[in-house]
Amino acid sequence: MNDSFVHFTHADLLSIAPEIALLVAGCLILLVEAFAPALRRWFATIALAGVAVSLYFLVNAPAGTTFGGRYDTSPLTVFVGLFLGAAAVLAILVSRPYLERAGEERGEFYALLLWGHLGVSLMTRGLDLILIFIGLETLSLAFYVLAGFFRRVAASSEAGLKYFLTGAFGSAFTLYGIALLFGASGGTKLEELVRPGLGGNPAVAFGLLFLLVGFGFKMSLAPFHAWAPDVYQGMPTPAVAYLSVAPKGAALLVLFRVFSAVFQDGLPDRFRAGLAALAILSMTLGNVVALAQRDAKRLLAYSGIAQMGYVTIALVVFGRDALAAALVYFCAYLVSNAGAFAAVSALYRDETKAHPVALLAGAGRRAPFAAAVFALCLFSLAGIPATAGFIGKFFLFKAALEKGFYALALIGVANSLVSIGYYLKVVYILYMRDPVETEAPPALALADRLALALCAAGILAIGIFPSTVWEVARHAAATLPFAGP
Amino acid sequence: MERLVFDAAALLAMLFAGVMVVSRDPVKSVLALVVSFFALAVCYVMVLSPFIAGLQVIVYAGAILVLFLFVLMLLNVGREQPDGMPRPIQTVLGSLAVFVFAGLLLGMLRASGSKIPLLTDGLDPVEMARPAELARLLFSDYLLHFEAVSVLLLAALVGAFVLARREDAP
Amino acid sequence: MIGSIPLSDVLLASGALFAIGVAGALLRRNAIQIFLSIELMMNAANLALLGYGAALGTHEGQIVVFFVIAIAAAEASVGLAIFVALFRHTETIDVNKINLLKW
Amino acid sequence: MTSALPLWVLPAIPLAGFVINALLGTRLGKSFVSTVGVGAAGLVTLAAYSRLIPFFSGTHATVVEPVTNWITVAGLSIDVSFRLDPLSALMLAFVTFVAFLIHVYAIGYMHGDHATDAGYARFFAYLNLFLFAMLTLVLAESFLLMFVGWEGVGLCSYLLVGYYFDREYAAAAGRKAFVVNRIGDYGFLLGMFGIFAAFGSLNYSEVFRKAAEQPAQFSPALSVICLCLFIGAMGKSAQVPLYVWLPDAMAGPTPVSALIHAATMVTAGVYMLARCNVLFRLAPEVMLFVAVIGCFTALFAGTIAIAQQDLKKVLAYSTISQLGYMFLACGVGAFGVGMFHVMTHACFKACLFLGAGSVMHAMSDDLDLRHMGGLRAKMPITFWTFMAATLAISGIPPFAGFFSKDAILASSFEAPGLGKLLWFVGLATAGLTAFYMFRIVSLTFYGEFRGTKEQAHHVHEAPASMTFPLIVLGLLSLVAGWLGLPAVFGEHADVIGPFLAPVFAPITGHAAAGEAMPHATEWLLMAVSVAVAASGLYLAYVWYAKQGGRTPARLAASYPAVYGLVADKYRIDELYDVLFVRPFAWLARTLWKVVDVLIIDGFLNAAAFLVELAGDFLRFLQTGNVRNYALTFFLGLVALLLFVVGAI
Amino acid sequence: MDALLHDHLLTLVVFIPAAGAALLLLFPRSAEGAARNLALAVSILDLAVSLPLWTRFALTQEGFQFREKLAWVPQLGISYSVGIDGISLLLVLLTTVLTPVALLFSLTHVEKEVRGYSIAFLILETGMLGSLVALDLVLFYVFWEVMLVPMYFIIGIWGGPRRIYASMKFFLFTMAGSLLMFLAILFIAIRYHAATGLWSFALEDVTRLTFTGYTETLLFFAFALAFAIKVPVFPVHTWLPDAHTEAPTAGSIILAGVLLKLGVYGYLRFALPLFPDAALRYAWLVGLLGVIGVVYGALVAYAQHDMKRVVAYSSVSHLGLVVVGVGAFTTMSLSGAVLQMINHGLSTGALFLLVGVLYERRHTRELDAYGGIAAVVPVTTALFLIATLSSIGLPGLNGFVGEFTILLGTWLSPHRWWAMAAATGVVLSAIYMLTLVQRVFWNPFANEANRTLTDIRPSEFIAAATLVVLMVWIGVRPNDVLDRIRPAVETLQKSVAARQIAEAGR
Repeated sequence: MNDSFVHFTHADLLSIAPEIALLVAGCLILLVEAFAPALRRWFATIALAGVAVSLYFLVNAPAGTTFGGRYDTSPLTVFVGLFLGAAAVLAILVSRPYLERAGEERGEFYALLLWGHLGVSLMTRGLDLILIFIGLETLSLAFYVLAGFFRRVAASSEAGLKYFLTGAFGSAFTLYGIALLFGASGGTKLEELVRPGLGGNPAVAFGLLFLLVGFGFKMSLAPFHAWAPDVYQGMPTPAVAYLSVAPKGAALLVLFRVFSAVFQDGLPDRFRAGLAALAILSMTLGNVVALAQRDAKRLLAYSGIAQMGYVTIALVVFGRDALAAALVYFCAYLVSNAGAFAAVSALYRDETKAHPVALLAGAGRRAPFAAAVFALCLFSLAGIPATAGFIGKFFLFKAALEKGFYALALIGVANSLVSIGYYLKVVYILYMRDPVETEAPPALALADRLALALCAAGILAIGIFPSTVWEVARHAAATLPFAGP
Repeated sequence: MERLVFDAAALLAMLFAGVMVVSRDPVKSVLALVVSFFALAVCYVMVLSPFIAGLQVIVYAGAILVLFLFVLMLLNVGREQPDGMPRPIQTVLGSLAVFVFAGLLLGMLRASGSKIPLLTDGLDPVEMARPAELARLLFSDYLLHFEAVSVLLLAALVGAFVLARREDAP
Repeated sequence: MIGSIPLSDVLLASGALFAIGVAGALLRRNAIQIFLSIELMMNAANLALLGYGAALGTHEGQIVVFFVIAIAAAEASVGLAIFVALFRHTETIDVNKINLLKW
Repeated sequence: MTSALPLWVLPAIPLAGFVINALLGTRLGKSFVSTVGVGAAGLVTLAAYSRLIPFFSGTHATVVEPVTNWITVAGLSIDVSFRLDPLSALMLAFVTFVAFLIHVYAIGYMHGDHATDAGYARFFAYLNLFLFAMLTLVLAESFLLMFVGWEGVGLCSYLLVGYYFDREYAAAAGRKAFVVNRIGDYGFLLGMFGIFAAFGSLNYSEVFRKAAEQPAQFSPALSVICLCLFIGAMGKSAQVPLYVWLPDAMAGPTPVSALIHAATMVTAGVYMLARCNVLFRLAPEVMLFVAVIGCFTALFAGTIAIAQQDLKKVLAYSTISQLGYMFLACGVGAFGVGMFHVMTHACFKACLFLGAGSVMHAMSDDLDLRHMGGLRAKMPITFWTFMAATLAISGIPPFAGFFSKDAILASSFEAPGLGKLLWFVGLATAGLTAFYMFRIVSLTFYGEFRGTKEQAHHVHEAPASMTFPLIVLGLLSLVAGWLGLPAVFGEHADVIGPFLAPVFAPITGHAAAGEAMPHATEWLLMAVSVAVAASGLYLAYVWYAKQGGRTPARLAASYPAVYGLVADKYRIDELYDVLFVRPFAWLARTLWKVVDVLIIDGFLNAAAFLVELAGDFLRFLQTGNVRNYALTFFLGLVALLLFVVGAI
Repeated sequence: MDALLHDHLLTLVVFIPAAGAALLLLFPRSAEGAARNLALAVSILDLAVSLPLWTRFALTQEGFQFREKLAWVPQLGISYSVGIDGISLLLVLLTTVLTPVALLFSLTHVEKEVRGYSIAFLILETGMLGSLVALDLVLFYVFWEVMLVPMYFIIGIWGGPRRIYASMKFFLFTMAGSLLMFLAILFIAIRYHAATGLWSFALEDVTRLTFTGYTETLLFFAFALAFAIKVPVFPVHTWLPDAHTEAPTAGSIILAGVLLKLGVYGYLRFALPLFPDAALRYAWLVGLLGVIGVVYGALVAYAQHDMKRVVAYSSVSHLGLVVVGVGAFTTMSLSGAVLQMINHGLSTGALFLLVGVLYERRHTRELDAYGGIAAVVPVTTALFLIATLSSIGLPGLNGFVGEFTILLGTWLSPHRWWAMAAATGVVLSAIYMLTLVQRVFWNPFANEANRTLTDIRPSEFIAAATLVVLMVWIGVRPNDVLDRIRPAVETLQKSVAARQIAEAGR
């Protein structure tokens, strides 16, 4: 019992300064929209500034925990925060020209994006199940709305509905899982999960599995993936660029945290096998079905499902090194996947219609830069060396092989081969098919150009000089709290 | 005695939950759920959470479900009509899975909670039910959560505004 | 004595409600009814939380439920807004008929 | 010897000629080309004789002149070095000379052939290239260098046979020549591998020295090696069963037939056997095989020659037949005699071919014997030289062929084992030879002209550039044999045998050739062979020159099957077509269409297709109905629960 | 500058083309002529820079020369480690020669997207050179895969009618092999780490590892499959005819000239030293597949009626012979195999080039569309004939020396029958190549459309003549090349032998 009713220290404030910055930036945008609509061209700038300030505070926050051990400011969260921030920056950059083209340049889009980002941030930094859940819900609510943002477009509204219904369904399981874990551990803090024998409790097993499906849903891990293609297709592309990257990373981190808190001595065999099954199913289903896709965004959705299959291998392998590998993988995935969506956003003229891949025919000539970056992103997703994607797979498979998961690694590479089929198909359409559309596309906006350039630079930088990102990721992963030795 | 009340309320809640699920008429569904939530509120009281029970009645049954009802009326959604397209896979697989799931879950819950009475170590039930303690926690240990929820509500507000606003609004 | 309610009763009730909610979510076609079922699932979780909280003698269960109710309210507002927005296009909220996006 | 021309200059001269003509010939015109081409041949002849004359008059000591190292890898070290010993000297002597004559002849021939500038340049360039290769072959000091020449002459043969590349049969014949030769080369290659494996070297000096010193050690390996080498020789020297290319090779210009396919290249096989005599003598079973093949080829080709209507074809089969003789000689161990026949054959067969070329020009490129007749009067020089060569090949004394052929027959008669049989077959072949040779002489030069009016009008004697070589070769057909008179003419009558003897020095521990046969036997044998030849000659004269071919026509009509078979060359080409060519093509096509396309690609495409198909089906799981999504989600959860928790 | 040239020669050679490609990126897309000339200039510059490798190469020195080693990912011991021995020296030079030749040919024939084409080619060159000089497994793998991408574009954008199928097949086939190799590389490094506590992917380190039989076999096959597909060895060769046929001429030149060699090169450089036991245990398989390749490739080549397919299958046959030489593993056969790689690069490069000369004029590669054109295009005919003769191993030209040393070396190994079987290639190659020559250049003039064929142009002639000169040079003076191969081959054999002794002692 303290004297003051409200406990609040300076460190606490500093630690949530990044989130406050995001919140403020979002509010500022709304205020500008309400009172100075003429300044709408500055929305993106304000949003970027908000993210920048948030990242500044994030990086400068003292390492440790705050709010009585409920909030994490360790290097791990800094790393993940930077990753999320990068995704947000890319999404915002792409949003500006995208919304302009769509004639929907509204402040709410940015505000919701920022607040969704805030939610993800809470997910990754919260060391308390309920805080994680609140973060998850903040993210979800913001993105339910973003999915249906184009109210004029039926597909967008439908995406909103589907995302909402499945998302709420998944959240209910997450919540029930939290309840079970709470019942078994007596608290909502993750540290309370660190208790000998807890792993053998059936209620805990149920709770963990509920959490797994809830966060697996966010990761679009098969068989919890079904929403992703539809939602990606209907959702405004910049939001997809964010949604397809950041929450997935956050969800995996949460799973890592919870599982390593409960299972101090490594994953039980059944869990490992179950996770491996999810990984294999996800890779295989994602890749095989992606082969049959005709819509660029759906294709990328399935590709994302497959990619999550790969990265789940890290969870199977378990341990800090595996987490480091997953972090590197996510960095690679960020630049490649966000880049791909940025390219999709830049390459299609009509934002409100479908995005058939066939329409990209001849894009290599019409929009050489965007097409080149798109191709680079696809090669990276396919894991061709000298790109970031290769580095991601390199560390991932290394981690798997080190722990003796040979079959998983083999299935992984076999799947890579399948995936090349559809990645190359897109490249083929970009460069080798005669165009159906003869009209020259609008000149690439500066922001698009910047986003694409950033992604390309990221892909090549990670691909060619991976040692920095690996070192940082390893350092970050070493601070995973509550994990066993 | 308490157990009897609790069980009766719980059964009632389940019963009306069942009605809610079975009913083809969404309005009836909502109303059934209102009843179910009232019964749940009773259960909440029985598990030493009168404050939450109040919230349940006020917020859930009173506000949220009314909102549902309102939207139903607004959209003028009628009874669910059979569309002549039976979906046996969904129905059969779904039911089957629910049964398996319920079996597993209930089995586990029964085993994990059967021997434990509520408040075994003789804590004061009155103390448990006092909202002041809740408030204290809310503004100390759960301060961050509280703030986070405010953001969530803000986002929901803006979101609902975005989606439901009139088309000609800027 | 109030302590005479065994935890298992609470949990079983909660589990049953959850299962009923799942069944509703899977078997109903009306989006609003599906959403209602999901609300029921969340309430089932709430009941479990309260039961656990009481059994453990902590207020945390109630705190969590407090937040959940707030979240549920927010979710309801957004969800219903989405339904309304979609209804303008489709004139229905029967999810069997909402399948523009598929394959 | 210090001032002597190095041996490497000899092949270098025609090589230079080739390079100049190949690069510049087309642009600088025919007279330039002839100057360079014939000049190179003349120069190399002079150069060769500048080495040969001192050699003949000297001690006949073997000279080896290393030039440079060519290939060094692991244990293999191949020097480019040239060897002058009696054997190569003999070859060098007639190869350069005959080649020079044919170059001269070719000037006139190719002018008459209305060759374009490019074609003319090409022709002479190839001829020079051939000379280069042939000299390399002859002068090489190692098997590998010989192989270089060996393949080189094969290449030139291919190029020159296909000289008229726009005629399909010529192009096909060129290819056939090369391919069949390559089959032989396969044997040669394996033989070389065997030699290297056994002796650790490919140099003649080393290999032969080791073989001669330790015969017992190498003998077992040598059977296979020699057999392989002989396969090489079979290909190059057109022995059964690899003879089929040579008749077709007549599609080339006639000087080519004379030079390559009669006088020089085709005898390379015999030369190789003679060169390797040390090895072959250590493999007696192979020797026997060589003799039998040679003997059979001689008879077999002789019979075919009887029924051919194409002048050059007859000559081609006669060449095969004569080559058979040479192998017979080698097979019975009379390598020197074989080489002697090589030399005489070069003279008279070159003469015959050149005569045929002359006739061919006169007949406007018509070679059908049925259209000729009575050319004796219009082409006297051609006739007389042709006649001289015919008498030589028929073995009528004192023409060249008599001595060499008689020596072969005598050697085989002496040979143990099958010797008498070989002798008898050889004798019969001699009769055949005389018969078919006189048949063509009769048909060509005697009787009435049977061609068209235009042809008759056109018939003329060849220009001087063509008749000059004819005359020289005609004379040689008479005198060349005198170098190797049989022992009955005196102790030192045989010049060539003792000259070559060092090459065929006996191997220690192996019996040298048996006792010289009694003079009486020798006389008798000579008489028999002369009689047989003369009767063949007479019969042909009577049948074809006197009766105008009535009897043979009647005979042919009485035994149509036999005649048809012989006239169709025993349908060996057709047999090979059925046995090898078609199955080869079939196999090739089948492997491609079945193994490549159907099985391998089919499997892969099917795999890819199945994966895609799976995708096409699985995508329909994504029904668009959100309830289904919730169901899959839930089913996933239930499955996980069953799997993970169900086990606890 | 001198120091740069001296200490970083290999780096320069490898990255000059990439730098050129980067430079080209700055060009406007419309500057086609400039792009073309710049690409050619860059490749010639690279050739010039690579020549000192030849002259400064120390003939007697064992091991790698021109070494450079920089840490790349120090935590995992991945290094930028490059160096060459005789084998890579020759292949590097082959690459730097063939790239300008291919680009020179392209000067007149590539019309669309010249800039992109030039960029792809230069990146491809960097990829090839990089894989030839890399002495670190990861570095090698990176370059190895990087090659695929530009080649995919070259086939897919500038290729023939079935280019899409061909490029996809090429990519997937090659990728299928190399992915397993990727896992194997990781596994090796992990084993090395387990054994020494250090991370390293450097060849010199990981070759010190020994594996148990079963593991070694699996790893060996993972590597061997990747290389076998690239070679290609029967039965994983079917990508090659399609890729070769559909690629633009310059692409075919590079594919046949260099890319295929990388398979054999990889086997020699990595698979053999890393897994000597498995390699020798399965030498029978290597030899058998090589022999099958020789015969099968030749037979199927005979059945083709597309000029490029004939040449493509001839590559299967010729590379089969190289594989036989590798499998026999005698000094002589190995030297021959390396030499034959160069030879095949030159002769097949020239053949593809000359087929390209005809194709660019007539836009068909069907044999039946030609016939008797020797009179119309005499110079092309002559060059084609020389290339053919080189290809079928006529003494005096380069092909013979390689063939002979391989076959003789194999004969001297315990596998005499391989030599016997593979030597049939001598006959078979003559059959299909001469049939090709006959049907295209000889025979009666068949098609009036060919009347207007123009003979080879100066730029094409220079490209082809360069190759012909090299063919003659190697044919006449093979020692220049063999001398450089010898130490490398001997080192390779020694290392394998040493490993075997170590194994036996274990």
